[in-house]
Parts: sequence; C-alpha cells; structure tokens
Amino acid sequence: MELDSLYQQVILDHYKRPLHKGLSKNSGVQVHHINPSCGDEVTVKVSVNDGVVAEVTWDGVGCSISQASVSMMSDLVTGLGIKEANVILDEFTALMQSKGTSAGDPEILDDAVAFAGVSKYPARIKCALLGWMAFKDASVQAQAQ
Amino acid sequence: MELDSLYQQVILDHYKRPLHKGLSKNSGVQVHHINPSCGDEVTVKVSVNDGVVAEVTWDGVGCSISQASVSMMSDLVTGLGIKEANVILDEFTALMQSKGTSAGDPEILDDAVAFAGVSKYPARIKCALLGWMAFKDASVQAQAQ
Amino acid sequence: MSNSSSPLDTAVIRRDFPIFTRTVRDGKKLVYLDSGATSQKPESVISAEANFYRMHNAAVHRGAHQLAEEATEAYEGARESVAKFLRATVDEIIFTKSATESLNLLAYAFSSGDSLNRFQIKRGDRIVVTEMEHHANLIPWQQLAKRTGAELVWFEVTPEGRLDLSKISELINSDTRIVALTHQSNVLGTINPLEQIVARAHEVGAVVVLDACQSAPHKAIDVEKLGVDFLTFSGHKALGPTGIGVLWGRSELLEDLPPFLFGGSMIENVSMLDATWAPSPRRFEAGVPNMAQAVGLASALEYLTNVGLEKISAHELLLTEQLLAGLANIEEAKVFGPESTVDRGGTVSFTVGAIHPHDLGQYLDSQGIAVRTGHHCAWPLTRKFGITATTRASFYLYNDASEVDALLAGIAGAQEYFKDK
Amino acid sequence: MSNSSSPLDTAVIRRDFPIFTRTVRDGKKLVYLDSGATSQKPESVISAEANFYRMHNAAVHRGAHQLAEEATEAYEGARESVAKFLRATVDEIIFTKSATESLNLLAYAFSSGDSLNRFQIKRGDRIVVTEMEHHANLIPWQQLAKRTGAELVWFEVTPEGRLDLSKISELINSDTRIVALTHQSNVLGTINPLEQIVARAHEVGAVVVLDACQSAPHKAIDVEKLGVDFLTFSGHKALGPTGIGVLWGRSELLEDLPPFLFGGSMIENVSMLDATWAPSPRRFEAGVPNMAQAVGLASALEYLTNVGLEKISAHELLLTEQLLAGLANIEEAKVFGPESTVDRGGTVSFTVGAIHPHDLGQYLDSQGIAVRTGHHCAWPLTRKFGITATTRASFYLYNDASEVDALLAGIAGAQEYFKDK
Ligand SMILES: Cc1ncc(COP(=O)(O)O)c(C=O)c1O
Ligand SMILES: Cc1ncc(COP(=O)(O)O)c(C=O)c1O
Repeated sequence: MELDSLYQQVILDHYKRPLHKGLSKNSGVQVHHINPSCGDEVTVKVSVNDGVVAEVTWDGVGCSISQASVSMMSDLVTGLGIKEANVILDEFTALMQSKGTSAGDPEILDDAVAFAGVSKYPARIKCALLGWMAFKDASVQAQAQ
Repeated sequence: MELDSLYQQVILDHYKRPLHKGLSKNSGVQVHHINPSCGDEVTVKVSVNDGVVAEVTWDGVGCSISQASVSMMSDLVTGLGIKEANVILDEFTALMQSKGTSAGDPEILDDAVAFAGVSKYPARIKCALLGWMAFKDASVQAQAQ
Repeated sequence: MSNSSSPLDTAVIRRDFPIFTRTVRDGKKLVYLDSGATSQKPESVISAEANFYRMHNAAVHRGAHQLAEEATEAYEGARESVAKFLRATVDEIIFTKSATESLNLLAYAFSSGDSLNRFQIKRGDRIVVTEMEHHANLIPWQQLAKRTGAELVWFEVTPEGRLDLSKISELINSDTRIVALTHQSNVLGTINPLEQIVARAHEVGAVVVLDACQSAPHKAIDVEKLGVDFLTFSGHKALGPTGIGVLWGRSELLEDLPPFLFGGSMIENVSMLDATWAPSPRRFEAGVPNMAQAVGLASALEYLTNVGLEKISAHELLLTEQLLAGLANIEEAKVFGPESTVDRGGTVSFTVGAIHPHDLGQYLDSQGIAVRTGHHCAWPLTRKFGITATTRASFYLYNDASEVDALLAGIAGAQEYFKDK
Repeated sequence: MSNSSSPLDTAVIRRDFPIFTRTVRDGKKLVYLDSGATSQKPESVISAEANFYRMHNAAVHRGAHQLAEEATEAYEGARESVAKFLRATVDEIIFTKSATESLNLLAYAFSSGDSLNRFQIKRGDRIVVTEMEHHANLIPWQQLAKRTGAELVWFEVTPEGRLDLSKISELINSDTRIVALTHQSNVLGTINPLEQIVARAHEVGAVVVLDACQSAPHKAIDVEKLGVDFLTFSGHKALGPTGIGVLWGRSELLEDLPPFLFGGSMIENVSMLDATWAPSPRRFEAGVPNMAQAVGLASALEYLTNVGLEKISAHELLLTEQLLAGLANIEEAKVFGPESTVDRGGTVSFTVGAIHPHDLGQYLDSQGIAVRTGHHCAWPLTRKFGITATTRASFYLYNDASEVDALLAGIAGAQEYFKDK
C-alpha cells in the first residue's frame, strides 16, 4: 500500500514510544513552535555545552509524523557537535524537499531516512520539519548565549 | 445609420445652440451635478414662485447628449407647475430606462422624445439624465425654502 | 447503502461536475467531503466565466463601446441574481473578493468614518462575537477593538456545541454596537438561534453581522426574515468561482458606511488633496471588478436555485443523520457538535480514539476520501474543546449515501491500519 | 496599411483570442483599442482557469487530500511564475484581487502597525505622489495622509505630459517616507524616469511604490534593476483573469509590513483576544485565495513571455508612432502626452476639435472601434490640462497597423458626421 511509504514502522514506533519526551529540568534554551495550519505544537529544550548538543528534550501534541520526527531528531542529535547536528538537519531538510526523488543518506540520517516517503505528501512536510525547525531555533539561541 | 437614432438632429441643434445657458442673476437654488464616470458637469439654477417653475438656467461642460438634454429640459419646464414638471421628469426617466422599447409620449415630452434612442445605449443614459437630476434636486430644495 | 428518501438525484447532479470524471490515488473514486472548505463547480459555472472572457470581456462602467455595454450588463445582471438569491434589493449587493474581505471591509469601516459617523466605534463600546467564529469573523473584530479601545466579548459554546445564551442580556448590553456571528459553524455544523440574538441586539441598537459562508450555499436565505443588518458569503463555497464574495447590507446602513478600498469607480469627485464617494454599491467596489467571477457566481446561484435549496438542505441532513448514526456505532469516535440533526447543517467534526486527525485524514485520502483536518480556522473553538484538531466531513448536493458508507468504512480501515502497526 | 517591420505576427496572435471571432454593431470587425482598461484573453488563459476548476479544485494549504495537494501546487506554482516574470523571489509575491487592493494594502499598512513599526507614518512625515496618478494610486495616499496627519505633495506634469523634476530635491525631502508613482501613465503614455526618483527617494530613506499596471503587461520588468521597493499590477490588463492582482515587495520590507486583511491562513496563532501572524506572503493572503485566477495569471504571463516582451513593446511603439503621425495630420486633433515615442508606451489620449470625447467614442463604436473616453480615473490630470475628458486608444500585442488606419478613418468619419449635422 502506497500509504506505507509514509507510515514506516519506525515512525509509528517513535510515535507510540517517543524518546526524550518530557521537558528536562536542566538549564537550556526552550522554544515553542506551532504548525498554524493544523494546530500541532512542539516545545523543544536544548542545552549546548562547548559546542556539543548535551541534551534535547521536548513535549508536544500532534500527528504521528510530527511527533515521531521530533522524537527521532532528539535522539539523533544528542551528543553531536553543533556542526554535525546541522549537517543532519540540512540533509533532512533537503530530503523533505525532494518530492519523492531521494531516499536520503542513511549514513547521515540513520533511521530518519524513514521519512523519505513524507516528501511525496507536500502537506506533511511541515509536520516532519516542525521539531527540526524548533531544534534549529533553540540551538542557535543556545550558542548565542 | 443606427447612430442617427442617438444623435437626432434636434439634439445636435440644442448642443450647438443651447437654450437658457448662462446662470441667471436672479435668486434661485443652484446645484452642481457631476457624472463621475466621464467628468461631465452641469450647474442648474432654479427659481420656483407659488409652485410654478419661474426660471431655469444652467451652465456646464459635457457631451452632446448631456448638454442638449439640460438645454431642452430647461426650456420644457420653465413656466410649468412643479407637479407638471415632475410628470415630464418621470416620463423622461421612464423613457431612458426603456432599453429602446419605448418611443416616449410626445404629448408629455414634446421634443424630448428625440432622446428615445439614448435608451439603447446604456452608457449614455446617465448623460441624458444629468440635467434632469440636477433640476429635480434644485426644485425640491427650492420648494423646501 | 443508498438513501432512497432523498429529494435529490445525485447521480444526475454529479454528471454536471467535471471533477467527478477523474479519480484520485491510483484510480480510486473521488469521495469529496470537503465542501465546507470549498465546493466543486458545475460545468455551467465554469462555462459562464469562460464565456464572459471569450465573448463579452471589457471593463465595466467605463467604456463607450459595445463590449463595455455587454460587460456592464453581465456584471450588473449578476448583481441582480445575487439580490434575488438573498431576497434583497440590487443596490444592497456589494461584490468583494471573498467573505474574508467583506468582514474586513466592515470592521475597517467601523473605525474609518469621522467622529460623527454613526458607525464610528470608540472606547467604551462593545463588540460581541462567539467562541465558534471562523478566524475571518473574529480577528477583524479583535483588530477593530484594538484600534478603537472597544471591548471584545463573546458567547461561549456549550459542550454540545451550542451557543450558551444564558447571559445574553449581560453580553449584549447597552454599550454593544456590533454583534458578529456565524449562521452555521464551519466546525460543529451548529445553526445558531438568530431570532433571539437579533432581537436583543436591535433592542440595544447594535447591528448584527452574519457570516453566512456555511449557510447561504445550503439553505434558502431571506435577509428580511433573518432580520440581520449585514450578511456575507463566499462564491467558492456555493458552486461559484474563487475570487468572489458577497456583502449584503441594509441600504439605509450602506448609505452612511464609509468606504474601504479607494480607487477608480468608487468616487464622485477627485482633486489632488481630496475625494468624495459614489453611492453604494459603487462606493465599495474600487477598481476594475472581478467581473467574470461575478458572472460565474450568478450562474452558480441559478444552479442552486434550479435544484432547490430546500431539497439541498434536506438531502444534506439525511447524509448527516446517516453519518452521525454510523459514528455513534464506532466506540472510539467522538463527535464535536450537535448529535441530532435539529438546527444543524451537513458538517460533522469528530475524532477517532488516539488516531491524530491528520493521520486519519491521510488514511482516508489513500482511500480516495477527501476530508479536512485541523482547527478549521476556528482555533479558539478547538482549544475550548481541549483538542488540537478534528477530522471534518462536510456534505453538499453531489454527495450521496454510498459516500457516507465509504467514509465509515474508511474510519474502520484507519483503526485497523494504525492498530496493526 | 500594414507595418511590415513589426516583430510580431499579429494575424497568428489574434487566432489565440476567441473574442476576435465575433463582430460588433451589426457585423463590424472588432477593433479593440481599450487594452489600457482591460486586455482580452487568449484561449490558453481561459482554459487554464477552467481546467483548475475541472480537475484540481480544492482549498489550498488546508486539506490533507490529493486535490488539496494539487491545488496548492498549482497556486504556489503560479506564485513562482509571477516571481520569474518580475525577476523576484517567490516569497516576495503576494496575490491580491487587483492593483487597487495592492495599493490600499500598502496604504493601510503604513498606519496600522504599532508606533515602533518602521512603516508607521505620522504627522510631519511626507508622502509624494504625482499629478498623473490613477485614482488607485492617489486616493489611498490621500486617505493615509488624512488618517495620520502626514503631508501629501506631488510632482507636477508639464504641458508635454512629463513629470516636472525641477523641484525633486525639495519635493522629496528628508521628511519623505513614501514616493508612490506610476511607471507609465494610463492617460498620457508617458514612461516616468525612475532612476532619478528612486535615487533621491532612497537618499532620504523613503520607500518607492511603483504602479506598474500599464508597464508590466507590456515590457520586461526586473524589480532589482528598477530599484523600487514595492510594485503592483493587475492580472486583467496582462491577458490574465479578472479578480487577481500582484503585489511585490522586497522581502526585508515585507518582513515588517503589518497585515491588512485578517482571517484564515494568515495567522500564526489565535486566541479569542489576540492573534499573531504568519510570515509573508501568507500574512497578506487571508482566506481561501483566488486560486483559479492565480493559475490563469501564470498562464497569461507565460503567454507574454513566449511571445517576448521586447517584441511586444517594439510592436506597440510602431503602432503608436503610426497613430501619432496620423493625428498630426488631423488639424483639429490635439494629443495629450509626449508626441514622440521616446520614453513612451502605446497609450494615446487626444481630443478632436469641439467633438466631445464621449461623442467621438460613440461614433467610433458605431464603426466597431472600441476606445475609452473620459478622465480615465486620473481626474486631477485631465483637470490640469483644462479639459473634462479625452479619447484614449491603447494598444496591445493583438492590434495591428490596419486598426490604426481604421481609427484614423473613424476620426475623419466623426468629423464629417458631427459637422454635417
Ligand atoms: C495606472 C493604473 N493604476 C491602477 C489601476 C487600477 O487597476 P485595477 O482597476 O485593476 O485595480 C489602473 C487601471 O485601471 C491603471 O491604469
Ligand atoms: C464560517 C466561515 N466564515 C468565513 C470563511 C472565510 O471564507 P473565505 O476564505 O472564502 O473568505 C469561511 C471559510 O473558510 C467559513 O467557513
């Protein structure tokens, strides 16, 4: 079924058992992003130490794509240098804009290649990017501190 | 030629040799009307004594239809009781809205039946009515005095 | 299951709509249940618009040539059609680009007259809306309140999705100048009790602005009977083209209403420093208007009138009844809005268990079923219900009972699909 | 007389325009010289709009279904086409209903931000326009001046129909915040010297608003090269549908520009009392947009690009030259506007002796020739020239030399007709 390309098992797993959900008590930069067209919301809290993403936690409500994406993102970038994290972010963004022509680089994206199918559904790209954009926003602010 | 139904000789005569043109020095009510879509303007001055239209003079710039119409109007209503003048006005208005289906009643309209052709040219109806509407406005005000 | 008691022959109607000749998602039949967002168009409407361009296109009110005459006749004829449709008089019909523009026109007009203008809103005045308004009938009034210092208050919505009228006399008090509300909720399907609200509004001298976006396309409107003061709807939800809306206002009110957009054709006289205005409706239609769209809209209203609005409402209610009954049988399904068909139109919002509406919508789409998901531009309302989104099915004259069945089957399929994984 | 040096094959072009298959006034060939008011439409544009309705119609940005995806792609694709046409970036393109709306959007935005907003106009500020503006680019600024207490001043027009730039440094002084002017006069045909005006405006920190209604449809536009800050034109004058306009603004300006119409899709977040805004262009496109018209406009711009705007301008200038030469030979004819084709477009206004323009237009109409008469929504300009009206012929790519001849013959006929009587 075509729909399976969108709802890969790993996405639904993250949706059902999200990682790093629940905002940490540790200090960090917290941002709140909203998808105005559907009402989905995500709060992402990021702490950066010496150029390394020390902790990413989040909370939110939304569809499987948006929640799974933020869950996977938080797991992927934690422990990476900001530069490396941004490489993944850029690769993920490019994948989303590929209109189904790219499968994504698993070397860079790891499990997040599962979102490749989303790029064929233009209305869902924003869902998949919601958490990433929040991370970008928060990490830029965190570095500026 | 179809156009001749619009530009009757009597209309062009009034256009070239307008009657009652030039505003009277006598007291009266003066109104200024404009056709906003083409810029034509007419000033009409009316004095009413004991329910009788004593004097109608006017000035203006505009197309043959608008100028001939105000000229003929001023000649037609001068000396009439306000009620009689309004009968002509109503008849003329009805003629203009007849979309070419009426020839106008010469008993009431006299020479103004020449404007029957105008009703086939919707864009020109306002031209023909410009002076009449000004007269209506002025005479109502004059009676209220 | 086909509902034999419907007064409409949908099979015949569907033939008039070219879009139903296509399929979606690899050959699936298109089940279009998103008419609340925008309706599909019959060929007659598409042709009316095209034919205007092909044969009569010219700028209205401006040229001294035959095409200009014909275009003016077509455009002003469309105005007459709309007037007839609303049982209004022709000079009370203003063409805008959308209901959104109409409502903004009004909201701006209430703060752009001089201080003596009867519409001028000021500090201490009150504007009343409801919690179920579409953003288009909420944010313009928020902004008006901010600009003027007026107070914005609202009717709350009960858990059943009705307006809570218990505090009507306190809400609509003697400071109230405007009561703006929707005729039918685009989320809940609720039809609001106008009579009581209009009576109270007029008692205190307020004007009533009715958002008829979700009602005028589906039920016969008589502005005199409704008793409201302004009314608007969009063409595209009423089988008409995009890019056209209608604003109706009582002529004695329009007379004093300040203009909104400034430019050609709305003037009486212009100098470098000042200008004066033409009478309504011209005063509110600056520039070369959306002529072809007005012509298309007139054709759409004619289509609706020919089918019969009573029949359309009755037909939609049957489908609504069927869907509500079907949803009642799905344990996980929760309906937002009235569960009976009393004072209700053919729009049904619901959630299904933990399946996010967006995911449900996506699954339905994979089955060819087009619904809408999200807050439906009534975000404060979805928040009031403590949710972020619903799935919404909305019916129109071309939908039939088999499509309700398809939707119900689709919901079951989605439950299966997302459970299994 | 046919002009053999034209780069366009008008006979081929005319076949694309259905309206030229019809006749007017009892079988006369339609000589359409009123494109300055609105242009005719090629079949490809009409079909593009119709095809959107027939096959892809749905509300953009809103649905989670295939039709909504297709509609969004079509609408956003149209935005890309417009961006390419103006050599701008895609997020700088805002769809409005018309140039009139675009200009009002701007004028309102300059008084609706908070006091810290960079666009907020206040007492002591200055707005500069010109004496040759269309009402759409004059009255919104008059009203802005009235609302804010700002001062409205203007460039005068010389007897030759050019802007008098002799006082440019005094007119555009350090108080100046906005310079709003037309690229090409819709009455005189004059193309204004932007370089000098833009340079001076930017020197004092003012933004330049360009009304490109009469230029964008006829000549290649590059917003970067023009150097202006905002630009607008209407679709219907550029072979496109009615009901669609374009507003372009520099992205760094749009970022801070306050919204104008409030409603769905332009928001970021909404509560009962407040709302925040989406980024541009969404912020300026409230409600379900004029989707089909955007698609039609994209098709129109594609048509123009395929023919070639350089060729179109060159062609129109040849016709203009021919008409100016012909009018020079008519003793009673007086042209308003440049008598050469330098910095001039294909719009020619004139009077013929004592024949009122309205009467001349009517006579020409009887010969199948469609021109416009009146003040052309630039009343202060006609008044400046001491007249109430002119007759205006305006050319487009589908006109040819034989039509100029027909117009000249028509003028002679009118002189005969009104003299005899
Ligand atoms: C120079 C100019 N500006 C503005 C306009 C207004 O355009 P629209 O009526 O399409 O809004 C026009 C055309 O009428 C025009 O010629
Ligand atoms: C109740 C209601 N009001 C207003 C609107 C706004 O209509 P439009 O987007 O056509 O301006 C809509 C539709 O989106 C609606 O459903």
